[in-house]
Amino acid sequence: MVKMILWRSVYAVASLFVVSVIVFAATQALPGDAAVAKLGKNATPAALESFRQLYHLNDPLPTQYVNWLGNILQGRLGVSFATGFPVGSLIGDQVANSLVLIAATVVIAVPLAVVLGILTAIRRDRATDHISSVLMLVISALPEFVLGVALVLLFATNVSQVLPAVSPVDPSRSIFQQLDLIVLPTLTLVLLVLPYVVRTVRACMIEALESEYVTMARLKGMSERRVVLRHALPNMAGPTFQVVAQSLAYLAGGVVVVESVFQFPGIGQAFVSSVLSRDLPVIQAVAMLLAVFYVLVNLLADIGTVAMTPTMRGGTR
Amino acid sequence: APISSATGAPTGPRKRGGTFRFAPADFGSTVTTDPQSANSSFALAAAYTDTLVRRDHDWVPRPALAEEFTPEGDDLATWTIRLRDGVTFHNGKPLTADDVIFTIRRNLDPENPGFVAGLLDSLDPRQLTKLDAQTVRLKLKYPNSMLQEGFAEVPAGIVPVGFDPKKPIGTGPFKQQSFTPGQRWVGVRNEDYWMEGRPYLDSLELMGFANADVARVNGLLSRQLDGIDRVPANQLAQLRQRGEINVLVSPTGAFQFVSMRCDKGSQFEDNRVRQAFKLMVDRPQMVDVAFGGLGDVGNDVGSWAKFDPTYDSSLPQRTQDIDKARSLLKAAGQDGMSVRFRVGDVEPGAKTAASLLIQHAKAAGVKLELDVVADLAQFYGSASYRTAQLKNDWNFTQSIYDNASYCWLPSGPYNNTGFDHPKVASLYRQALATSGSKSRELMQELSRVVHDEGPWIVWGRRDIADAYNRKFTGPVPDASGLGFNGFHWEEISLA
Amino acid sequence: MTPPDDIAVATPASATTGTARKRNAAPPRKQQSADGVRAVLRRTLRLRGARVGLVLMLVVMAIAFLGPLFSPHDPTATIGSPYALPGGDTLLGTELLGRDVLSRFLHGGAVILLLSLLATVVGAGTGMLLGLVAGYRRGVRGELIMRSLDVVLSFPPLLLALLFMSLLGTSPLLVLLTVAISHVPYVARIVESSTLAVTGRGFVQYCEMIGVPRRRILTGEILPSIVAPLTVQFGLRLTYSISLIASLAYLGFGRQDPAVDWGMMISQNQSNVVGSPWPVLLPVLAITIVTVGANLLTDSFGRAVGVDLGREG
Amino acid sequence: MGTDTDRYTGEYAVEVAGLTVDLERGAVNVVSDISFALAPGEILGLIGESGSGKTTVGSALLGHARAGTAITGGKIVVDGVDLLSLNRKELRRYRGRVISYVPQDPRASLNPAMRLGAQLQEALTVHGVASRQQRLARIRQVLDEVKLPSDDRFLRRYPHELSGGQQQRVVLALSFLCRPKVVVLDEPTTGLDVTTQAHVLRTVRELCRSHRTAAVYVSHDLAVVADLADRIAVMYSGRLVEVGAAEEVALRAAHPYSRALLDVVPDPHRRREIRTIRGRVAALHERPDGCVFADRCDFVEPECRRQPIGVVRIGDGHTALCRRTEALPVRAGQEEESTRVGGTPDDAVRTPGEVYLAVRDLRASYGGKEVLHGIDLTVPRGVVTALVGESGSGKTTLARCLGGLHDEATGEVSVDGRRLAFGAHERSAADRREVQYIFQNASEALNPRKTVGRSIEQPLRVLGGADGPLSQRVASLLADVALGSDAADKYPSQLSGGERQRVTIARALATAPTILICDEITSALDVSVQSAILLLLKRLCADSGLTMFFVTHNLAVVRAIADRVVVLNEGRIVEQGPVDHVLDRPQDPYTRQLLGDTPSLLHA
Ligand SMILES: Nc1ncnc2c1ncn2[C@@H]1O[C@H](COP(=O)(O)OP(=O)(O)OP(=O)(O)O)[C@@H](O)[C@H]1O
Ligand SMILES: Nc1ncnc2c1ncn2[C@@H]1O[C@H](COP(=O)(O)OP(=O)(O)OP(=O)(O)O)[C@@H](O)[C@H]1O
Ligand SMILES: [Mg+2]
Ligand SMILES: [Mg+2]
Repeated sequence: MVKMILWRSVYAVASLFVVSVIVFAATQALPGDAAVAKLGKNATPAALESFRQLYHLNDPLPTQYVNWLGNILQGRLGVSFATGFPVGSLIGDQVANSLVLIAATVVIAVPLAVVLGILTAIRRDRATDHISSVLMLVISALPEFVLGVALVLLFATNVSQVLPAVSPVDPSRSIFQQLDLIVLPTLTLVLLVLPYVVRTVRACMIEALESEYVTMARLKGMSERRVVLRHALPNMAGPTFQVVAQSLAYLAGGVVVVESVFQFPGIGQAFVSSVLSRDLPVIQAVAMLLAVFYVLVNLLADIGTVAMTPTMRGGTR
Repeated sequence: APISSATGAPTGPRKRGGTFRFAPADFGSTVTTDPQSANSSFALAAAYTDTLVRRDHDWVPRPALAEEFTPEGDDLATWTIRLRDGVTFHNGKPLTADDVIFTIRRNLDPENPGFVAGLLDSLDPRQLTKLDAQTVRLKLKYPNSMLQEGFAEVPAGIVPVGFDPKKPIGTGPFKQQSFTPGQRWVGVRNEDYWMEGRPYLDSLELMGFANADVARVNGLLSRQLDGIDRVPANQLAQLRQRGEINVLVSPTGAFQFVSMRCDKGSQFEDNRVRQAFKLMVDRPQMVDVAFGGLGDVGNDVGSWAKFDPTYDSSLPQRTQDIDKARSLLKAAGQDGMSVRFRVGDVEPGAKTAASLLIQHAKAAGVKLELDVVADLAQFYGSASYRTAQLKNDWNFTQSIYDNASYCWLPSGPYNNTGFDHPKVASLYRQALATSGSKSRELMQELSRVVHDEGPWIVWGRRDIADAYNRKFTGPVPDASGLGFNGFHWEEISLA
Repeated sequence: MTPPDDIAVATPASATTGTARKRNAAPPRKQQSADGVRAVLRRTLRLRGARVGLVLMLVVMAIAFLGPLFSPHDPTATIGSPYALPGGDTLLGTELLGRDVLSRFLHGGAVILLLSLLATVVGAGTGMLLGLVAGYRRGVRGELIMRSLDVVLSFPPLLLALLFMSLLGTSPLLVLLTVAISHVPYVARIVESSTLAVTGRGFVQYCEMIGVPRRRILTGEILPSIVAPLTVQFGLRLTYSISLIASLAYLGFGRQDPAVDWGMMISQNQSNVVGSPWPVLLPVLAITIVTVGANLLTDSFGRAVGVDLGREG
Repeated sequence: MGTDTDRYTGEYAVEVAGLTVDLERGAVNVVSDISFALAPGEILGLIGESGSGKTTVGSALLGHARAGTAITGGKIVVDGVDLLSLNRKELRRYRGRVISYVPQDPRASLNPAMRLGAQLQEALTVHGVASRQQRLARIRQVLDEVKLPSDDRFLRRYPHELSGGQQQRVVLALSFLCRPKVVVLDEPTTGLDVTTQAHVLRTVRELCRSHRTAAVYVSHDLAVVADLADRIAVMYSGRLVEVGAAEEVALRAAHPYSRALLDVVPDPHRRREIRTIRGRVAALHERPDGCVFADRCDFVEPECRRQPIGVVRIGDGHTALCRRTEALPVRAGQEEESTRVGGTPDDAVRTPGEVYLAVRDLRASYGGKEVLHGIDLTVPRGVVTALVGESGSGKTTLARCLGGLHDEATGEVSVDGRRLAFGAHERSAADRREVQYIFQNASEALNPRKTVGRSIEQPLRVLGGADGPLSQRVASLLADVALGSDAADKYPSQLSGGERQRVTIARALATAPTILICDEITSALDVSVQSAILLLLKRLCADSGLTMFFVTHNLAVVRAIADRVVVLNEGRIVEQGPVDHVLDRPQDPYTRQLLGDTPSLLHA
């Protein structure tokens, strides 16, 4: 198992390296001149040139890449072209905000989905199951911005005004003191991932309930409750980890739309605005962060899966 | 003549205190605190800086930091500015002539010219002299009777010697407490503000909602914001339904226009083509649909009789004439032409107007192909902004002088059309070299030339709608087109 | 936006395969389905979900493709004041530019549906090819393919799309390609794991033994065996295509006037959804219905062939 | 079958009367009118072909019916209580404690995510053994009884960390943990090799004896049961067609079906004629009204089909469901029955003909780990050579090397003097035509999405060799393996396991091969189906002079079909020679042990 973790980690680092090359190459291909974007429409050629000098934009690309990677590895993410602020301090809060948002989503969605999945699996093909699956189907069919907008209309603006409609997180206070601001974005994201997790959990649960060891547990005189909780449940951990990991990666994308609906200052907003304003250092940093997040989440999920799945543990593999 | 004095301004004693949370339309993700930067936010800059001259709500320039701003002698090429007494910067340093000179030079820095550099073009940075601590003499490169106008613009706000945009300091009503790029600027009351008893608010919070009119409206509806400016017309009904929200409509000279590239080799080089385009537009429909009727049709000049005495009110209003447009195009050999139309969502209604224009062009046998640029920074930032044949744009309330120095002269920093008309240039110079009615007449003539041959289809003027929570009071209709009370933040208070 | 359920769950739970079950008791349920395509279709259509799904999809498709025939107005012409209420000349009122909502709705579906369909075909097709090759010819080549797809996977599809669109503009072709690319790794993963499973089976080995050319084994033996998970993937991918294209339109990266398009209707009119719901509600409803329909249909198909949807996507 | 209870006067451990299980939909009997009784310590062997309803009865004894079915009648009295009259909660208290169950596949029935200790403890906890001390003591005791380690380290293991035999013993331990009155064992050794099977059988016997636990032992193999059981119940089509003392049934089977079953069981100790039962088990919905066996019975009369057959009493505690028991010939003594199939090739074997297939110094490995260590082997032309050995000894690997499916190997394989490449794709088309391999698992070896006809055509298309239209050739191949030509249009899933295996044989024969390599092709089949396949292969060899290399772990099968045998142990050949020679006088201790562990009716 230790070997497997090591191997996976090496692989993770290698793929991050590849990602870094791609991110760098892709951002170089962005049309529009970073210097023009920064200095504005009436910049003089001289000003543009000195800007390019300042940010080493005239160096050969491989040199730029090596310097960039070196800096990133040392935690120096560069300086935003658009605002002149260090990228780290610029997006630090936004990364933290998005992480809180995603964490809140996971904390709510996963247990909810597990409970729902189990319930619907136990009541398979009965009313509860049908209602839940139709509901999940419709939710998953609605584009995410529709969900967000609908929630705003319902809870914040037109139908009732119990919750904030937009989420301008005050950067001078901890996000934990402004949790009301993340309620609706979280709810939207929860709805976004719920159907998929529920579906997986339900399918795994059904598989487990149809397995012979569950039949055996029943034949050993176990109560239904015990059968579900002690025998079927542990066997769902692995797949659930995997689907949660995928949901997390998905959430990282879903936050773009949700953050835009709620104007939540998060990583998605940072990405969109940096792409639009050709703010190379920020694009690169955000893209790398997303990749690290994805790779890390998958690594953890794999380790978690293996740790929770006895048949995958043990030396071999 | 300027319209009558602002109505509805509260009278009597005002409450002090409170925090006003406001989401300016111009607070984008790339906003900086440097007032002279192209990425500045006027709402933000006006909160912590003051200009030498300031326009009142009727768009009439009034002395602000400058107690006097007068020409020396008659040639209009030498001016003196005498600063108001007792004005201090947020760090306690008194405002002096040095600061004014520093600010002007900073704006004219060829390496990094300021937003208003075009308006200050007549100034010679080497010919600025400090007469005493409070007095500056400006020697101009050429006479300019309109010099004050440049100093009335928000980006011309006075900053202290050695200004560092990272730690912005001004003389304005609010001192910066914190700034998070793209997200939030917080200012607290400048207790030593030079206007007696103002500002009233304890603090002002400006929040960044880039490209997000819906979110700004939602924020106001859910009471997370106390005010927003430049509300799209189709959102007003929703806001008006709510008793706690006050919708304030300001008749302004802010206008939207389409500019045509007309230098050599461009599609609009031939004035007949420009005229044909000006004739194909159904202006009333555009004002109705894009502005929800809140505004007036424009006459291709970019200045309005209501606000600007240099506009020639005898100019006939241009109306749609498809047949004439067709025949002009035919005469120019351009019938059935097809143009790429670069469109940014520059202002509420702008994209809508662009879509309507496609229909109008189609009627005249012209094919417009939309090239929508999603982000404003990119719309203005990338090179194609200058080279595009046809693009939309907008402007605040402007005078002929403003428009000419920014956009119509070949030297204008925002001349993106390649428009270069010798007559315009000479009329401009002559007008600046004179004053009073003489100057006015010359400018009016200039406006006639532009009306005929200019690069712009100015199709409409917009009344700007702002909305705020009735917990606050103070804002009045403002003609500048900047938005919310012309960003005279010091006038806002708790109700 | 590509949702997460299509994890090629390399699930540990499936690690029980090694058991040599030496008796073939009653054939397991999953195998009963292993017969002709027509039988599977028949079985699919016997399920109520499938029938409902088919009807829903057909209704929306009919609106999208036949709708223009019934359009009362020119969908690109301003015929009234903006956001006029239903009544009079316009059955469902007008939208932001004063154009007829119903006519725009009837005209606006074909392209988005076609685009989604094409993007899905291209994306799923490419993913299938890569997955097949990677799964069948393991080794360095397969590893290389799958690992490079992992890299694509580490960017959320929507972000990838945004990057591309701002890189190259928003032409329909680009939307198609971007959406297609975002499908590739997901489909490839599923196909790879299914292929891997099939490759170990006796009938594939038999073909290798008698010397059937590799390409023929891929097309003649393996491909038909993974049709089930592939079809299920295809259905899901289709729904994601629609939703991704709609989301792009929402963020302003959709088609532009004078085109008539559901995504555009939503993005142009969303700001006034309270005052005038129809121009937004209609396309949203249509998209939702077609998505629900596609889901029901693929779910049922999955049931009919015994593919465990939750696990395999 | 009230009669069954006459033979014993004490209190029965379990008494089953009129047990009936129906499909929930359609009111079709799965099993009906099952009656028997067991005294404490008594073992009942429940045998029958696949689909006869053994598992249904077995699980119904615990009041359990699998999804889609329901217990609709009868009584199951255990410990003085009718289980079927209990509600769910009460029933739970009996399950596992008073009556317990051992399933066929231990690997699937142990929870993969729970440690053994936890699973064992839990079985006691739910039945009220509250103290951990007590539980552990009991667990260690039972583990000792099933001859498993009982230390903490063992208890901390997960099921996948055990071998199949160990897993099965854990399940045994689980079922005996609460000292039940009755244990139901559903084919607990079917997945195991003979040696492990022998161990498990021994353990079961000891446990039942020492705790006076009654047991129902389900199997399809009479030979397995004959030795173990006190009584035997033969099931067919959902009915108990014969019940009696083990010896009685083994020696004086009264029902034609029991007789037939006895006849098809091969025996490692003597060569006997391969017999089969004609026809096949009727599907659930097609069961006849009268005698369920009538369609396959040699003694059937029109009267038999008219109405259900009543119970006929044969002797003390011996009953049968047949109206013609008298008509059956007295069963001949078994010894003289060494009939051999036509033209015994034994002589040919003794004077080995020309070598057809030769293997020299074959070494094969998986990822560098060698599993075959220098195999030298010759297969004479035209005879059947069997390869035996226990699980993991390398039989499949060897066969795959010959078939061209495993190329991580060194050494030399030659056919008819021509050297063969290891990878099939490097072999010439002629070689590929001549050497054909048949897979163990027929349902895996046939593409489920192709009709049988298309599968059989495939080698003809790829390798050529068909003159005339393909469909005709397919039909004749199907006829060769005793399948109707209508089978050509069916999909594998529409065939039974035996039929499927016939199809793979037909496919292998399509290219007119000279040598067939068969890897355990009958081990997944019922004895009756197995014997039919064996007969078919035997006939094919005799008719066409085919050389056959037959891999199996079952010595009885070897005796039935092969002329020569090769014994493989841990990747090395330990013995080879003519079958009768090797099996009658095994030289190697390993061979001897294999032989000793193989169950045989002779011992019964
Ligand atoms: N839920 C069900 N629906 C339909 N048929 C069923 C169902 N359960 C059992 N059967 C049928 O009932 C018959 C008896 O099945 P059962 O598993 O008891 O037989 P068995 O003797 O144990 O067979 P094997 O030796 O293959 O294990 C079979 O024909 C089977 O197909
Ligand atoms: N694919 C494989 N990878 C690694 N090792 C393998 C593989 N297949 C088989 N082995 C190992 O090779 C050895 C021989 O296996 P083989 O399958 O040939 O045995 P067998 O005699 O056919 O057993 P069985 O009776 O169980 O079929 C075993 O130790 C097994 O663990
Ligand atoms: Mg069974
Ligand atoms: Mg084997």
